[in-house]
Amino acid sequence: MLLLLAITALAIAWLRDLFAAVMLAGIYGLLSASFFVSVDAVDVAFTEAAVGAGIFPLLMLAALALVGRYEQTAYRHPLISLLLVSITGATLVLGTLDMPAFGSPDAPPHSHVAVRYIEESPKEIGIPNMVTSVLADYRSFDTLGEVAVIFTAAMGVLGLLFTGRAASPGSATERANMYDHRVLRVVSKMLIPLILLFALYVQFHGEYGPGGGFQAGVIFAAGIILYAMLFGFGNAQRVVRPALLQILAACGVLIYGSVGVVCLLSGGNFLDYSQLLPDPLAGRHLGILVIELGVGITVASSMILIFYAFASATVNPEEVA
Amino acid sequence: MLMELYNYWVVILLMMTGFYIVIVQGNLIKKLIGLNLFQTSVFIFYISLGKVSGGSAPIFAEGVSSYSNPLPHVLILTAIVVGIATTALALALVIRIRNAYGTVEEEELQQRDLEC
Amino acid sequence: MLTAVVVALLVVMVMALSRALLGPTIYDRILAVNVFGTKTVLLIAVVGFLFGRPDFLDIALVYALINFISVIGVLRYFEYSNERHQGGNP
Amino acid sequence: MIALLLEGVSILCLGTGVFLLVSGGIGLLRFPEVFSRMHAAGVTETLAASLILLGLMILAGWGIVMFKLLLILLFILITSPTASHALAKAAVHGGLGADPGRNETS
Repeated sequence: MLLLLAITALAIAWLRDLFAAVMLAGIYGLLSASFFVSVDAVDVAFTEAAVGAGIFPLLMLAALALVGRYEQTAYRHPLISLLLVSITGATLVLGTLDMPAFGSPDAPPHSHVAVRYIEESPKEIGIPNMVTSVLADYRSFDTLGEVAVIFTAAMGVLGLLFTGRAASPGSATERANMYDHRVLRVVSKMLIPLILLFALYVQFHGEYGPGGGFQAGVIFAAGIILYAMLFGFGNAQRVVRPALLQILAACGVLIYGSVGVVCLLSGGNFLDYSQLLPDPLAGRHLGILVIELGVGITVASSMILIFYAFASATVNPEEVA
Repeated sequence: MLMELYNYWVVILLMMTGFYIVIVQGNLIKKLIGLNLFQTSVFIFYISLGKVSGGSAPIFAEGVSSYSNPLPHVLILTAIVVGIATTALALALVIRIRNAYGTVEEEELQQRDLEC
Repeated sequence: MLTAVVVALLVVMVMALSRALLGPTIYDRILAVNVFGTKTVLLIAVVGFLFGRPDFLDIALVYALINFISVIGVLRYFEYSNERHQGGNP
Repeated sequence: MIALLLEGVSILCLGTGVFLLVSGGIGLLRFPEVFSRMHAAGVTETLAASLILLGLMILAGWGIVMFKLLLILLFILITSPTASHALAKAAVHGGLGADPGRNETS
């Protein structure tokens, strides 16, 4: 599995056609997610499935459509770089000689805080998925930071690219749709509600199985993006308005933060959910549910906004400059 | 010995490939792909650290006594989504550069800067 | 038996990967990615059974969806760029 | 008795699925041009995936797992032919004619 990953990576370095490199990057995402499953990281595999194999190639392609497909210049100083890279690599390999063997149960990472997470969290938080309890409760302040970063990045992309004008029905992207996609459209009409429903399932099932706000947000966004690709971004923007999305993206962060403030007001620490309800365990449940909802809303609307921004730059390239 | 550290070595190979792409290639998009490879290799490294042999996925279940370490999973899960958001930002910057300079090759960009 | 299935899947994944590397035309590469995606769905489903934790199936489900979306996305990109190069005449 | 029979059926399904899978893979690798490769991969893929999932379903028995497998099966049955169709159509429009005597285009 890992060997395949290595081959793919080398091939990406080798190829000059950027489009092929992007396709291989998609395969690379699929492979690394399979690897994550085989070493028990189900939640991570879930995220990598949606992001590495789905969103990342789409974003890259959207950029390629604007920038052009082939590299032009020759490699600069390939030999010196190769030497530098080999030296760094050799140093790192020397470093691994002191590392604990792969999978050994008494390695340092497993002996500090992780033991407590594994042994106590099913009792303390009352939910079976330890990843969710660490993400949304023990390390919730950290997660708030991550959500803020995603929000900021989406706003940055909007500031750089978004022209605010929806594609008018006569523009290039819309015309491409006349190209008779009946089969695709009918099938997608069946699939899109299922995708959105599945995203909601992932959102609210995250406490019991793999899933949670991050994954659900990305899947939801993928559903909307599929609609936009087949029915035109102009139509999609009439259904899901960019202005609404901007408000929603901010609201997600706001929900997350205000849960923390409510906890403060009711006498606990910031994001200490046990204060939310008289029964601490039920309070923790409620807190996790609400902040996961906040995360989901922010991630979904940020991703859709980013795609709208790229699409609007594709439709009216001259307005961006 | 070989099998025990094999994972880490592949991670280093991936990381160095990404690094090489970032150094050698002049095309900004290709550089971003290389950066992404580098990033993924770090993800794989963390997840490899979290594996416990004989352990199962860290979702509490009846009859399972040993779990893999959930902490790296949490860190990487958020890192993946943040990574794609920042990649999007970088791509947006590349597109703006393309609109301003008409190229995304680093050498040509430097020439344009010198001409000004 | 399940181990045999996993091995066969890995072999086919290698084949698809080499097709993606060789693939003279773009469509070969897209096809290889598509095949690769389906194989990954199957692989994850089977591995879930092999580890005795069939709740992994959610991931396989996501894959089946995302794979479709990315193939469609790639094809749309192609139509768009073809159209632009040929002066908007499909 | 019934359990044994079910196991036999499941192994049969998995075995046929694996055979189809590998033959599709070989076809993908060995056939001379895009459309025949598409044919090899697209046709075997659907049946092989259905058979393997069916085998797993029989292994799993009644319950949520079987339902999820059924859902995956349905998705693959819908999306895989659609993706193949879209791909073939794009290839035809993209200038690769579908005539059978055509040689490799690079």
